[in-house]
Amino acid sequence: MERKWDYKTSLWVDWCPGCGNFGILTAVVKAFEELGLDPSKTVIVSGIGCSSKIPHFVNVNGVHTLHGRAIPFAMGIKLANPELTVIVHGGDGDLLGIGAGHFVALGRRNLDIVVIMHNNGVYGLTKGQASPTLPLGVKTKALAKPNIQQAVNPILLALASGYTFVARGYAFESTHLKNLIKMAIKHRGAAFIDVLQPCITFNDVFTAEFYRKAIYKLDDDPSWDPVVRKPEEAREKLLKSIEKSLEWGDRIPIGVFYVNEYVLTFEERLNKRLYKYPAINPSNATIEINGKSILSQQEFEELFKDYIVVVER
Amino acid sequence: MERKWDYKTSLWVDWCPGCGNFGILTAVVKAFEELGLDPSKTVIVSGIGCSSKIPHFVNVNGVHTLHGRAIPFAMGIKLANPELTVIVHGGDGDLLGIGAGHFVALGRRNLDIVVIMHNNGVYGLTKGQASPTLPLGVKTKALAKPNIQQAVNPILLALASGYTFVARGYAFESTHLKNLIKMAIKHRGAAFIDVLQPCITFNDVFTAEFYRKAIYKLDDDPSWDPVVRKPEEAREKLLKSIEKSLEWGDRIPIGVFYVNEYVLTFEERLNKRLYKYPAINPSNATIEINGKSILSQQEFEELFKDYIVVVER
Amino acid sequence: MFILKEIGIILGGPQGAGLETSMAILGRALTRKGYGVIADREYFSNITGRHSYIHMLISSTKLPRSLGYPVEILASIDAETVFTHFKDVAEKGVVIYDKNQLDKNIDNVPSMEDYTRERIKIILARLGVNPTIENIVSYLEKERNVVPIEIDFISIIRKITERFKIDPRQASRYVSGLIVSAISIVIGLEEKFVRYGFEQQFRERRHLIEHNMALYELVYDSIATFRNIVKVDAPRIALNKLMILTGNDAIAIAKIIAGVRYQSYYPITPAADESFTIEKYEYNEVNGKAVGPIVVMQTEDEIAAICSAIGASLSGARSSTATSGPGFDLMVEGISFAGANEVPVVITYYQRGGPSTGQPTRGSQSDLMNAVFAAHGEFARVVLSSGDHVEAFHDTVEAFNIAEKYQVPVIHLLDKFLANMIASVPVPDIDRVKIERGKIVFSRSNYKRFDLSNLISPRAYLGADNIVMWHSGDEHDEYGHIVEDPENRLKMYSKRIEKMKLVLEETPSDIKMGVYGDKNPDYIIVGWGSVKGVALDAIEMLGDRIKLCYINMKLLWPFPQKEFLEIVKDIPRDRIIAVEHSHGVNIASLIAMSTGITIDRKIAKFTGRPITLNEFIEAIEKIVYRNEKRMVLAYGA
Amino acid sequence: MFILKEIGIILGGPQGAGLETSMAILGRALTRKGYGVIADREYFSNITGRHSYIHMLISSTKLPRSLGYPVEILASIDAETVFTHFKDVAEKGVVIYDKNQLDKNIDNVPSMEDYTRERIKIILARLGVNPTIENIVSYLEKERNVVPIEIDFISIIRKITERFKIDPRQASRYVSGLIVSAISIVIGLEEKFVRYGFEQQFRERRHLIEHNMALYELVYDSIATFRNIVKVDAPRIALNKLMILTGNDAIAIAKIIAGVRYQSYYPITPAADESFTIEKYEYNEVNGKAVGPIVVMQTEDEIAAICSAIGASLSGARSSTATSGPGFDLMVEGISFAGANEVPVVITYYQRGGPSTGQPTRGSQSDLMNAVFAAHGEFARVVLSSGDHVEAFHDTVEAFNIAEKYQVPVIHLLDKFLANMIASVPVPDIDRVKIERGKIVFSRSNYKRFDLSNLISPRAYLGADNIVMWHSGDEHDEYGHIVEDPENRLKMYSKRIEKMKLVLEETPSDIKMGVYGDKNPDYIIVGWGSVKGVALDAIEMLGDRIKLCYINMKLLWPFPQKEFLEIVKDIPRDRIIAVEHSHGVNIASLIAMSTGITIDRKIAKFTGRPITLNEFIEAIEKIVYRNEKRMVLAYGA
Ligand SMILES: Cc1ncc(C[n+]2csc(CCOP(=O)(O)OP(=O)(O)O)c2C)c(N)n1
Ligand SMILES: Cc1ncc(C[n+]2csc(CCOP(=O)(O)OP(=O)(O)O)c2C)c(N)n1
Ligand code: SF4
Ligand code: SF4
Ligand SMILES: [Mg+2]
Ligand SMILES: [Mg+2]
Repeated sequence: MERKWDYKTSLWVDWCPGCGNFGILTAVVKAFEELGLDPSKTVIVSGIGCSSKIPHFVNVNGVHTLHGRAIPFAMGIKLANPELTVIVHGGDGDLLGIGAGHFVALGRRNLDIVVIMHNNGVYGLTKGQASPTLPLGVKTKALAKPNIQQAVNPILLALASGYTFVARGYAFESTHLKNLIKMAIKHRGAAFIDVLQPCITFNDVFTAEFYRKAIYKLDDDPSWDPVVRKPEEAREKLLKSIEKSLEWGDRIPIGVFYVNEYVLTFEERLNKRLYKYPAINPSNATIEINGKSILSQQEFEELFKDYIVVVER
Repeated sequence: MERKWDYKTSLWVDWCPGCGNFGILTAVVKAFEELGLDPSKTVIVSGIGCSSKIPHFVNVNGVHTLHGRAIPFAMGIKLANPELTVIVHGGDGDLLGIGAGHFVALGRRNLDIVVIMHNNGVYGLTKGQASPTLPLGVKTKALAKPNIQQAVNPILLALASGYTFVARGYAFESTHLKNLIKMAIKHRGAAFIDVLQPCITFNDVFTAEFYRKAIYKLDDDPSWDPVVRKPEEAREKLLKSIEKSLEWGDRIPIGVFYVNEYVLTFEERLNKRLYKYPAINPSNATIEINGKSILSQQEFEELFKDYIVVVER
Repeated sequence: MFILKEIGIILGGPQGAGLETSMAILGRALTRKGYGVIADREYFSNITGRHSYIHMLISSTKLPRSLGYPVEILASIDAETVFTHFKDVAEKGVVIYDKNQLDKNIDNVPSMEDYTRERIKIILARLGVNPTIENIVSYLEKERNVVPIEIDFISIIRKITERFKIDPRQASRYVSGLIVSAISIVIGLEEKFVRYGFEQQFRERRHLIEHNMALYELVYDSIATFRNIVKVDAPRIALNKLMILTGNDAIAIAKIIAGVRYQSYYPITPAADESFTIEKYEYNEVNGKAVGPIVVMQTEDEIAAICSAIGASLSGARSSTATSGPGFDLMVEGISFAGANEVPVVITYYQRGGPSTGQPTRGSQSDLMNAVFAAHGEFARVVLSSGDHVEAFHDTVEAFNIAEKYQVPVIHLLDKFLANMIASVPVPDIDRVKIERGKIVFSRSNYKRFDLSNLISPRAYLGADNIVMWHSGDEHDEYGHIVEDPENRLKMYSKRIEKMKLVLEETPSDIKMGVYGDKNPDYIIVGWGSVKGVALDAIEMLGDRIKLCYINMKLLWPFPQKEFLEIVKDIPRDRIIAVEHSHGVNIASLIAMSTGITIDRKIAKFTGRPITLNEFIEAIEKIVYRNEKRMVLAYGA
Repeated sequence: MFILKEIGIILGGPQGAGLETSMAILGRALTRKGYGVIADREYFSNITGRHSYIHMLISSTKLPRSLGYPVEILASIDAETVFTHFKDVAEKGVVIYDKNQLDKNIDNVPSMEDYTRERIKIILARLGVNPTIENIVSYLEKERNVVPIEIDFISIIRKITERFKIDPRQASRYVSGLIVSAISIVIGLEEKFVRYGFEQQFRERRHLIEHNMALYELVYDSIATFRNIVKVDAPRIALNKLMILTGNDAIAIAKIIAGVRYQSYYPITPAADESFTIEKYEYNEVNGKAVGPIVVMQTEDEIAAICSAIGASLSGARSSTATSGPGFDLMVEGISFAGANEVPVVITYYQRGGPSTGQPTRGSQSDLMNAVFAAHGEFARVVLSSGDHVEAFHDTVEAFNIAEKYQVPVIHLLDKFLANMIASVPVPDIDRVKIERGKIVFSRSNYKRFDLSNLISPRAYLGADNIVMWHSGDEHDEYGHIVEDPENRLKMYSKRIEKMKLVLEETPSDIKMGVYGDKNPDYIIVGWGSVKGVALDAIEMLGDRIKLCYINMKLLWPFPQKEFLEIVKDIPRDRIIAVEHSHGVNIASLIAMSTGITIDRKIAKFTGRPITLNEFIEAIEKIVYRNEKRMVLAYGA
């Protein structure tokens, strides 16, 4: 494929040397390259955190929003212009701490958005507090005492919430991760990738060494087929992937957990009500003609006739 | 048991005649009666909605809070005074819409609180919009168009979040529900009861007739044992209950889905750090003596010696 | 009874009994005949059973703007209505009540709040009236010359259910028609207008038209002697076509006309109805022109509502959300993002009683300071308010225009009174509607979203060809990339704030404020929003005794200091009176901080009920004649 | 060089290189000798690599309160520091730099922002200096008589790692000790103090003390010729015991002493460190007395932080939360609940640069109006600010007292400057600490939580024997049950607001404001919070030319109108100057609205960096001598 666009900005990437985010950035850029995404039609939406700085390093549209709110921003962007490719990046604190409500809500909508979670077990940018994915009792070096809250299981939560593409990648398995990102972008519906991301500065438990030993690829098992191939299979495949999602510790699976293309996307659901959507949509529908309403007085009165009363003398 | 307290207030209950909330109120009062809870040591915390008016109708302490925020309020109440019995009531919109983030977070903490969700499929008090538990494509009479969002599965979400007691009741199976409530209160850890609650005014799909036909009791199957009897069983029991949680439609199970007493409660976790907690706790620890600090100047300097520098002339 | 130019009516009954339907039917029927109509709706935060009522004014000479007491007609569905409102019936007025309630004692009205019950019992005790309907009716008849009109609700409705073989459990559906019929008969409204009302209401359930007309006839027979006992003049308003709608609907329609294409909301009283109306019109074709599609999105909370609205705006949609106090509080951080990133977005903010859940179904204007000042950091925002339905319509369009021209969040600050009030108003002139989207860039190389060379940044939509841009809530450079450099900070921060100057310079003065009444007034009254109607009526009524002028503040922020000072320059400071539905009358604070003028004559009302004409006039008189400084009003149940 | 009473130092280097450690060691060492120390910490929102620096002042005569430029010593770890700060070195000052950086060109400093690089390049070009370290150093030496002190960082650290067999990857850990050593040597700080500093810092990793002392000796050998080249007077401060801490720590300690037993937080800069310190002390026994347990709860978001803090307060815990702007925005609805339910709770609010994420690690005072006015509906709240560490300590206790005595939310409004600034301060007098919990009911029949007979409601904790009570965000009756009755509304709503009067009446005047300087001033300066230090130093320094007085506003809301008017009554309006780290200088608006006094002389700074003494004095002079009205300051990198 001819390389039309350069997907890296010239900005200095200010993550700590050795941070897993570099691996994710590489995979993202490579995936975009291979898909040949038009930068002006692609949007990365992020929250706040180390990970959420990523839009500035990628040469597609970037919207670096509020802590925990990337998903609702992305939703508005996508609904208003369904032709955009919209990818959310966020930290584990961002998406599953303050943003957990939105995370669940996106699953219920199956909007065609990709969510990539940089899972480092800590709140990086605020100096290493425990994030919602850090297991109970773990004491990383930035913590004064062992973690007192249990971890939430991102894969399980995504499955429970209704995401129709659910996968896990590892920051330093860049090719594997790139392929997951490509699949997620191509998937129609809400896609989630949990990316295990070593934080070199604050997380001395879930390190690159740890992951190197623990992870294995789901793909390596030829019998593993996460794709729902007919609607009736959905329940069984979901259960299988849930079972798989419970694996953690010595052996951590990466790869695709679940894919179901039989759930209508939100765009398709809207189409049933708004007929011409997504072709005609909020970003391109005509709303004025030369600074005037598109409706004449008469047309206005016709449209809102239910509210109009003609006096009968 | 001698009846020491009257658990009903004299207030007029202003739910619509026939509302499922009446059944829930009856079950709550009966459960409290049978447990002989001391009203002054019991607190009902609720959000905002029809359902969330319940504290005013029960003669124990009531804290009727903000929409979606009952869980965090309850958390503060309970952590500060772990001797209180704290029960959260909320609507499905309250707990799984705006409050979904807190719902997930409580599971991660396994704090000894009971959450009772009045699941009516609608936003009752705001006149019948679709709630997060209304299935995709359902059109109740208050909706102009069929519901465009998928339902979240409350049982599955609770299990995924880490609740250690998860059950479902039905508003008009009062005795069954009362028993669930009693079990949940006695359970050590975060307990969740999803209560199917007909809304006579706005939900003409999930009506009492509908439920009467659809529900069946898990108890009726003698082989159903949701209780984790030894730690190693947890994973398997969890998977079973998840599988069960997917049943919906013609056959809807009610009863206990999952119980695991092997997870440390948050109070127990705190005890490891705060030693005398919960016996000595924020509500009863001494903080002043006759309006003065409990520490003398010398003791103060001793405690904070790390910050003190004695000048060496 | 004389022939009246206007009459006031209270229709009361339990929530859920169909009063809103009655209001709609009656409103349309009266408008059809050519009357001007306005009606406030008061109800509890409850779905079924609590006391609710409609307070209506019908005028033969004008489109009414305010409500007052006493009323000529009290039409009650239940006993609670009579207990609650009997003291509001005018001398020689009419009370319509259900015969079956006659022996009801106030102690047997469980839906009444204890506090209210005790209060009313004391009033009745002072009057020496036993607390039953029978006694009250006879008190009214004897002491106040009120005409009692008794109707046997049960037997009339039974006749209907029997005749049309209606399930008796549906009987309660007919109460609204019954009360409409009774009122129509009492004021001599011709049958054809009543029929028109039913037809409009039951367009989609036509059998109900027939049922209700049959009901009308039964009521007619039952109270024929009282036909036209309340005489209202023939209408003489020179308009042949009117709209009759709530404030929520006026704004919904205006948003559609303004070109809103993304509306997000999380359900909340009294804002949700607006979104519901927009959703009804989410896609239409008129003469082959597509109006829409409008994505109306029920989000998981208000945070998602504002954030997704901002997102949609980034993609180029005219975008808005609607909420009330609790929801607005949750939107504040999002608004600060819009401010920081110069994103146009309209937040329609209907004030209700606060703080916290407060009085969710009652009105207030106590959120002015919240609308103007909430959010950390400084940035340009515009707060606009509207005094009535017509203003609200045009201001809605203006709100979008301002938002897009200056790339700022605009808060359209309204209240529950307006939201739920139905009014008959002239059909808006669509030619007056201007849609200004500001300067948009569709394609450009080296595009800088936040170009510093101009106060207004060049706006491009996400997705514009060959344009790549960044937005960040962090302080950023012209491209939108994070930059912490102090000099860039100084420039970028100033630029965003200084846009406010342009808003002040370029906004036409009628959008800033309206000035009504005497050119050389003795007193100037200052208010905003829903104070307008009652203020204008008051200055008219007091005109022969006290020369008054009313300033209807519309652009609340940035505050139009210059224009305000110009108007008040000749008036002594102690002759300015500020009015607000709040405790603090906070508009006075905003004026003090913006102009240095301290206003210490204040009229405040914060019971959640609207200021009525009678109490407002009284308050003005006390300030003028008795030198009172602060009047706290409390009329209305 | 003369012997100086005080010297300024800048220590700069990449984020993550240990500057904070250097600051702590140096601060303790200097305090040990008896100097007064203050140090501001400037850093990016970044974990590793961006430019950060410490701006420190050492005084031999007093505990310093403000910082200024130029500085006597620029101690740089990297080239970026030299590029960024070379122009801030005083004539005849000292620049310490790493030999290995000499040929570094500014274009090869990727961590520098493009905007900043371009800006500095222009400055250097104007000076005719090529943008390399070598050139800058020689420029400083030649044109500004600055003494260059070159150190070979790499070789010195290599010696240490070799000697102690340290993994070379850990080498960077020693940079902080190296720079501490260099500065100590240059100012002639005796070895025993340096050792003390290392000992305190590395208490728990004692081997590091040895390593660092060895490092000290190597540095000593390397720059022995420069020993005590910067001469600072012997300390003569009459205090034998001091505390040295950040504002975050001062408040954390104060909270512990005040008896906080529940502290909730969601991590955010610059508030999180406070909670971290409290957590360190969550349970202790001193002389057998239990201090604690304190539940320090990291919640899922700020909404949960405020709501759980309110819950804990209902259970009877002294309860608080700490946050900054974005988090506060999310707490607003919760605060309105506390207002509606009369719940004592303290919100410690550290302002940083806004709007939105803004400048997360920079300071501001731009959230005043947000703190005072955010939230829908009206209710009593108290906003208190503190001018320095000592005030912050006592005000923290006061905040809890006010919260509990009046059952109101109290916002303690601070900023990032204070939060991160370390200062040597007198040990607080614990006897001065009064803990007032207000009137508490422990058991009562027919308990009414919101009894209307008194402005202050009888507070009982949830769990009190034989007491059952209700709270509701809805308007409620005396028992806490929902009531919509208008008369009850009027009383309950008024009661909650009118508590503010009591706060104004009963709060001692020194909590309301502090007045400093001339009794008959030519000009009055008004400010709050972190303006205090620089203002007091400026009025002292300008004292012989301009008679100045500084009003340090502390009780910001309710605004102490009476006391303020008393102080300014004799001064012409155009001789009042308001100062704030914001664009709008919003304290002036608050004053205008509360007192009618319009202040139009203003000093504003909003680059995120603190106002320094040099620019402040200049600004005052321009206002006084050149009749400038608005001064916008921008000093500092
Ligand atoms: C409302 C709000 N609260 C808190 C913060 C402070 N904050 C900045 S980044 C961050 C957490 C970062 O953790 P995570 O999302 O896991 O991202 P990471 O830095 O680990 O990539 C927080 C809490 C904020 N910016 N906004
Ligand atoms: C922040 C906020 N947003 C919206 C509302 C309006 N509101 C009141 S009740 C309610 C929903 C009620 O639905 P649910 O929680 O399911 O309770 P139900 O009435 O069905 O029992 C909403 C959205 C509110 N009170 N506060
Ligand atoms: S703190 Fe951790 S997550 Fe953040 S940039 Fe550094 S290594 Fe990466
Ligand atoms: S609206 Fe529905 S949920 Fe609410 S009280 Fe009525 S029946 Fe019950
Ligand atoms: Mg993280
Ligand atoms: Mg519900």
